[in-house]
Amino acid sequence: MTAFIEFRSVSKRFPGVQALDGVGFSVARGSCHGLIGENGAGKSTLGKILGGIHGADAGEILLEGRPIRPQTPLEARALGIALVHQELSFCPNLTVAENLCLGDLPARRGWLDRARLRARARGMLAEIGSTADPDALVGTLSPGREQQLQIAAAVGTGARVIVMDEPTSALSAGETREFRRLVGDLKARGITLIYVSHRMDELFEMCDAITVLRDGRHVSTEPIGATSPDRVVSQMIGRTLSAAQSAHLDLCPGGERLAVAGLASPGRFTGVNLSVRAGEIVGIAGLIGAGRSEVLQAIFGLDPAATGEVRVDGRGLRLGSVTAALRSGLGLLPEDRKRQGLVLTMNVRENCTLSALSLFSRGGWMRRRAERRAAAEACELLRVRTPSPESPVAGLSGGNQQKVTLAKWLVRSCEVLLVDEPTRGVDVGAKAEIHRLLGDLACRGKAILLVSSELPELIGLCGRILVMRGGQVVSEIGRPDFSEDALMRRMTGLAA
Amino acid sequence: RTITIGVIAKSQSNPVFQAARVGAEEAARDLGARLHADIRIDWRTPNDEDAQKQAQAVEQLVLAGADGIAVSCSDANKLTDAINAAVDHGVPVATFDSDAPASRRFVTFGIDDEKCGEVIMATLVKTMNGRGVVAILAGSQNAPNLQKRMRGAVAEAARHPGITIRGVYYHKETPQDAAAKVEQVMEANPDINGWAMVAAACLFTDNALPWQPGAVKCVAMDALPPELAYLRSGQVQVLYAQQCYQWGYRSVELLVDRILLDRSPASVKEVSPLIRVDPSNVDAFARNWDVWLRK
Amino acid sequence: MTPRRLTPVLRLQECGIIAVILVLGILLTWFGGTVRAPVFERGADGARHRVYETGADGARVPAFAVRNKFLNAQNLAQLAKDTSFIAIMAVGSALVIISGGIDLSVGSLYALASVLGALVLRHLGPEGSGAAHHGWQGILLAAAACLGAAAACGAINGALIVVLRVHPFVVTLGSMAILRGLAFVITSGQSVGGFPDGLRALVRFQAGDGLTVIPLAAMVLATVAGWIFLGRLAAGRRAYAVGGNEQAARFSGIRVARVKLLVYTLSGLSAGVAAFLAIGYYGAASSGDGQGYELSVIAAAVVGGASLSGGRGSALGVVLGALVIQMIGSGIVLLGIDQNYSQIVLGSVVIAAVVLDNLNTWLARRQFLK
Amino acid sequence: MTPRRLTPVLRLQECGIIAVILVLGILLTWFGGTVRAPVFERGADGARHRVYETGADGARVPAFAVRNKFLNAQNLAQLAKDTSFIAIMAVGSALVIISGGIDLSVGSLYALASVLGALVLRHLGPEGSGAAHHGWQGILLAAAACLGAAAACGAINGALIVVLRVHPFVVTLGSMAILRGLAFVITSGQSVGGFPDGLRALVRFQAGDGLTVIPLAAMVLATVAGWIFLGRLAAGRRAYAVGGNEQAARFSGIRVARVKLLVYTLSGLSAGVAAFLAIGYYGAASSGDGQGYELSVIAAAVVGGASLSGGRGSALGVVLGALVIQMIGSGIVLLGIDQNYSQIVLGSVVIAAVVLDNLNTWLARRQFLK
Ligand SMILES: Nc1ncnc2c1ncn2[C@@H]1O[C@H](COP(=O)(O)OP(=O)(O)OP(=O)(O)O)[C@@H](O)[C@H]1O
Ligand SMILES: Nc1ncnc2c1ncn2[C@@H]1O[C@H](COP(=O)(O)OP(=O)(O)OP(=O)(O)O)[C@@H](O)[C@H]1O
Ligand SMILES: [Mg+2]
Ligand SMILES: [Mg+2]
Repeated sequence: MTAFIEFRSVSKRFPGVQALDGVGFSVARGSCHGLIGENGAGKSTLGKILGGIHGADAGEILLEGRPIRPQTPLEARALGIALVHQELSFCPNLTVAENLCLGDLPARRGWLDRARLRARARGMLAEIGSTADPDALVGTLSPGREQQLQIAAAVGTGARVIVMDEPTSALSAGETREFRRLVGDLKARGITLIYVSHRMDELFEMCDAITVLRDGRHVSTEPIGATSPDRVVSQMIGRTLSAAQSAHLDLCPGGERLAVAGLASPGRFTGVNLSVRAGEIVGIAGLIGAGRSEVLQAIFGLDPAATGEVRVDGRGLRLGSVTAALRSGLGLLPEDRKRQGLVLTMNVRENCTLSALSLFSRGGWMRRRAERRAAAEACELLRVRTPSPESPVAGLSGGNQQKVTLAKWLVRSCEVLLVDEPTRGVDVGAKAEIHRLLGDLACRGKAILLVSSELPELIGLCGRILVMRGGQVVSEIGRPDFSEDALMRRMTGLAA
Repeated sequence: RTITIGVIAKSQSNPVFQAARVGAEEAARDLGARLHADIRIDWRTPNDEDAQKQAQAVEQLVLAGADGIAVSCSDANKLTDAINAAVDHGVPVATFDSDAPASRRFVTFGIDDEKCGEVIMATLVKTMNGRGVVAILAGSQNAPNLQKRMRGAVAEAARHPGITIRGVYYHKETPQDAAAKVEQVMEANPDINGWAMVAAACLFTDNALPWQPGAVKCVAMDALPPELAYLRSGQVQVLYAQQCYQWGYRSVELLVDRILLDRSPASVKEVSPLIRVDPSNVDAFARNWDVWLRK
Repeated sequence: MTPRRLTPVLRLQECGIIAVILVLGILLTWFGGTVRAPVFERGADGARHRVYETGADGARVPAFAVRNKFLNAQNLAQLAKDTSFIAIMAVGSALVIISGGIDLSVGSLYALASVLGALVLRHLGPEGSGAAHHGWQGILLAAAACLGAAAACGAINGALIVVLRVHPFVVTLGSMAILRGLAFVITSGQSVGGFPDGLRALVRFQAGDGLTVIPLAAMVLATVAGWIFLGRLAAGRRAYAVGGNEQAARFSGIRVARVKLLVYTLSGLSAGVAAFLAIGYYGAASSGDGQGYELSVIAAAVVGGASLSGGRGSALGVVLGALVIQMIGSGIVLLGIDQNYSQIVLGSVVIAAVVLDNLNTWLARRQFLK
Repeated sequence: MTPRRLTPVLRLQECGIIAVILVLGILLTWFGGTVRAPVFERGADGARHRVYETGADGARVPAFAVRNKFLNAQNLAQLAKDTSFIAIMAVGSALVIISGGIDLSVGSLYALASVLGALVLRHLGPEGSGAAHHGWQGILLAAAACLGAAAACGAINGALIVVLRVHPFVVTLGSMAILRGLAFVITSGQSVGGFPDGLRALVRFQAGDGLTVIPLAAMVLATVAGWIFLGRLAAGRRAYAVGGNEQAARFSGIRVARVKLLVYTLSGLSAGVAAFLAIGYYGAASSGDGQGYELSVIAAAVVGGASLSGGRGSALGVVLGALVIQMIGSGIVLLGIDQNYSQIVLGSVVIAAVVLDNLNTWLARRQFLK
């Protein structure tokens, strides 16, 4: 195979970190090239350099043997390069169709051609098999939908090269299957894909070759046949992971800690009943828009329209008040870290302690030493890769940002944790770390309600899984009956 | 010898003070030539009326070594301390246009705003033969001198039983807003047949008044060049001009007398009379502006 | 199916502010009461004369007509005229606000454009040295000076914001001072008048009894232009995109700098249009003109539903917002409210109007959900 | 390791504005030139007298000292004093800006608080009916009226914003008109003076030659208070969080409404403090006070590095920003620049200062990278 794209000792430095350090490898035409590495290894940075968002400090990129140096996304697009961003970035005030065609609005002498706009958007959505309404406002979509749009937007530009930066991190199992079909299609059309993901199974299913990055350096590029998941993991993190089943599953769950009865919110979900016992992790599975996130948010007091009964440790909880939820020992790890989880203008330490300010202050004064220690410990525990806890959180890689949102709830020790997509964008090492952590928390008698779109995660961690569809809990499965297939059937409505 | 005289008017945005500035600068030239001194005018007027900025300017002038200060006080109370401090530092202060009576300024030159309002209303009442419905246009609500004029006008109207005041109207002090206000008021109250304009910014536009000549009587403050056209057209009966050029000229003259010749005026109060401008003397008066606004 | 979805939403968007206007209008009609106004007629020579009628005692007395203070053609025409200047500027400013910026310099820009236009007009006027060039060319020249300068100042604002990467609040705060200073220096603080009659006759031309059509037409045109720009042109979509999420817009390949340059230029231009109409109507300009308009204009935009965080707003809404503010101001005069309380009333009603607007949207939304 | 890293970053943040101040200071010292100032001495009675010396011809002539126009104790003291009123308000306003809001009502609030305080003081003054209550209690009472009213108005602003869910720009634009209207109605537009001497003597007390300590001390106190609030208190952290990402703050269990209420109250309070100092210093108040201060205050905050999109800013930076603006104003006077050009210069230098500040941060960052 000829080298279609060739990276030659590409380097990039950000304040305090060397994100890329002399990375060089080549990508064959029409292949799907996997890119993997720990959080902060520099995968997104490499993609952004190719996509014209960052400029490289040193090194060069050859496309079909010619050096290229895109300075803006527009130039990159002219070269036939498109980027699916890791961080969801759309204009929430515009419609789906407008967002999809934003860079190249169909217009005749400046006049917008709405019919063509809508038609083109429909085409783009159909291509990825999405059913989204082209006239819906993007701001009202769930992250999963938004991610589909990101993919549609990149594919729709007719690019020769598409960099996909964790395109499935917000997709649920069903959509991910659809997506795999799409990748096959694209490859068949001769489009070259650079595919960044932390999901090993996806990489091995779709990719023709895998490049491993570590600390901004190139470790290896090997064809898929010459490597194995274990080998990739050890190249990535320098050791092998032992897949130990969490101890909490062997313990007998204690008394009921969280009880939800008849929880409903008009237009969102109805009649949700569930209970979580001490030491138990209960999962919720569902497709995009099934209403899982909204149930968690309602329990946490973020939905003023919610009605029903929520009891924590037997005591009734006033709905619609986050303060009451916090007081009763609830914690919520939100799914959208950028909008709901992090304050990007703050540094890592400040973000870590945001939900526990009262713990770190006495009479209103911050106990700065305690705060610093707690933040440093949480970062250590979760292996947040940051120059220091004082660095701005906006400069962290996506996965590390996700870890900070989790750290926020570790710092405040909650009795009942509502966890929404805890490992979105987190590397395999850290993911195992987080899984172990959730298990440990359960062992210590906490109750955890876990929403995840990754079925293996649910299957590996949960004692029971509830399946939601169309705003209702449609079934509950016990551990003995777990299988991806059983879950999928229920999620899509093929089985009750 | 070089002497510096600080002049602080109320606001840059009010055109009458530009004439005061010309007056002050011309006085400096005239007197400098006569007394063989180099007289400099240091013009320190806030952009909009702000007594605190004026007080700061007085303090700054004292620090900068000014030999005398002339000030038109936006708020007498606020400037009193600053003026006294300047006098303590040996810098004589004169006030013009608006006085600070409680301060130790050695002279004040200007009109009495309350009196001015009275005169305007009295003239208006006379042109209306003592009967009718009047409105008062009073500029910015928060300008103390306009408030005084307005009170004078209201008090005067109260002395004439045939006169009803329909209202006192404030507006943003731009000519166009003032003109729009007059139109609105006339639309809402077609029975008004007399206007006392203690602030006549609207007359700085060319087509402000929505009435036929004579249908409504109007007496207004100031007689700047654009206003004179209304006298000629008959939409305005009388204008009262302030001696704005003289504010500058006379203040500087009094200060220089004091500083160089050690001469004090006969009286602390020197009244600058209002000049009545009506169609009979409008052309003669108009020629003044060639001098007063010379650049 | 899709277009049907879009339309009610669009209608919803401005129906709050329309409701506010209706409420205000009804209140003013009800409480404004009536007035006896003298009756005029237009003579054969085109001049207006009072109408006389024969009284009970046979004497010839001037005729009066009783009419509602608020709800009569002349008053509404005047309201529309008074609104037009601010409304035209507000449309331009709304573009800036929609694209996520803010323009504090419109008031000063208006003053500078007025003054420049007025200087040209005076030159051409009866006392100017260029009176020979009278006529259409002269007016066009003045319009070119006024609009050209305004658009250029707007473009400079935009360029500074783009090039210096400084928050638009700072840049336009700076240019607000600079432009007014320039206007002052150019005129030495004196009012500039003495225009040729042509322009005044044109701008003040009244169709029917008291309906000044030109400012009104200009306002309608500006609204339509704003509506087309925002709703029908690709450039408008880009402005919404930049205001909604600048980074996303940049990542999708929108030339953000160009969009910003454009909206600030248009904002400047709209201030220039308003300035030219105003000097035509009032017949003079001074450097003090337009003081505080920046806040009125932004208030109009916000009352009209534009979001200061960018990405939201419509041309029609903004013009209606300007109308609301003007209605409050003239309502105070109409109702004979003591002028001492005018600011208190104005402030309260502005807040109330926005609250009402929000309430309405909220109610409509609930309806929609059911 | 962490604390060491923290310090340079913190220092970096304000070093841009400090550099701007140094540049301005050097320019003014250099180009301001010198002045012959009369020399005074304080006599045994505490009053100031001019110093005389014997001239060349044996005559007794007043003594003069030549000194730099800018760089001399009195001038700097005066600069500090003139800055203090705006700076104190700016600290409060910065809290609002940091929490993602904006407060346009500070100027009017300042006027209302001034007027209320002044009314109490006049009542206690030599001509007032309460002259008997003279002394400390009286002054405290006036301070309570002034600060209490200011904080209450601020709290009302905050409450309206929280309860009505209206953009703070609109609410404070409304209250800007309302509060000024109230100040006007209360005073009927007349200046309120005639205070007891105690307060004036206190506020105007000069240590050394011309150094008015009280406003200066108040400014320093306000800065320190702002610094503690923002940097050391949990409440300050919450304000940053709300400004940085309101939704994330809410998801973290921060009571956003409470934070907003607090910052607007503090903003009001700071305007009250400035108002009380100003009436003490200038000895009177009127409803026209503080006109346009809202923009000066916001400009100070922005020049001082606060971000209008929220989440960024510091108390020290904001005070330094106020100092920069005051320096420009007094620099225009010092350099003898014609007042006609003052606005042009002011506007240009404000933009330049912000650009320089940004440039500096950018350079420092690059340095940091190496
Ligand atoms: N804009 C930025 N400013 C400062 N530092 C940055 C910036 N972008 C990335 N970095 C840093 O560069 C390094 C590489 O980041 P990058 O986003 O490429 O990681 P990644 O491999 O994509 O990780 P993840 O799997 O978590 O997405 C990280 O240490 C990150 O903190
Ligand atoms: N802010 C919002 N406004 C309006 N509708 C919303 C909003 N957020 C979510 N929705 C809609 O509510 C429904 C439930 O969304 P939710 O995010 O709870 O689903 P989910 O099961 O968590 O899916 P995902 O995997 O995408 O997070 C979806 O149809 C979504 O489009
Ligand atoms: Mg990444
Ligand atoms: Mg979800």
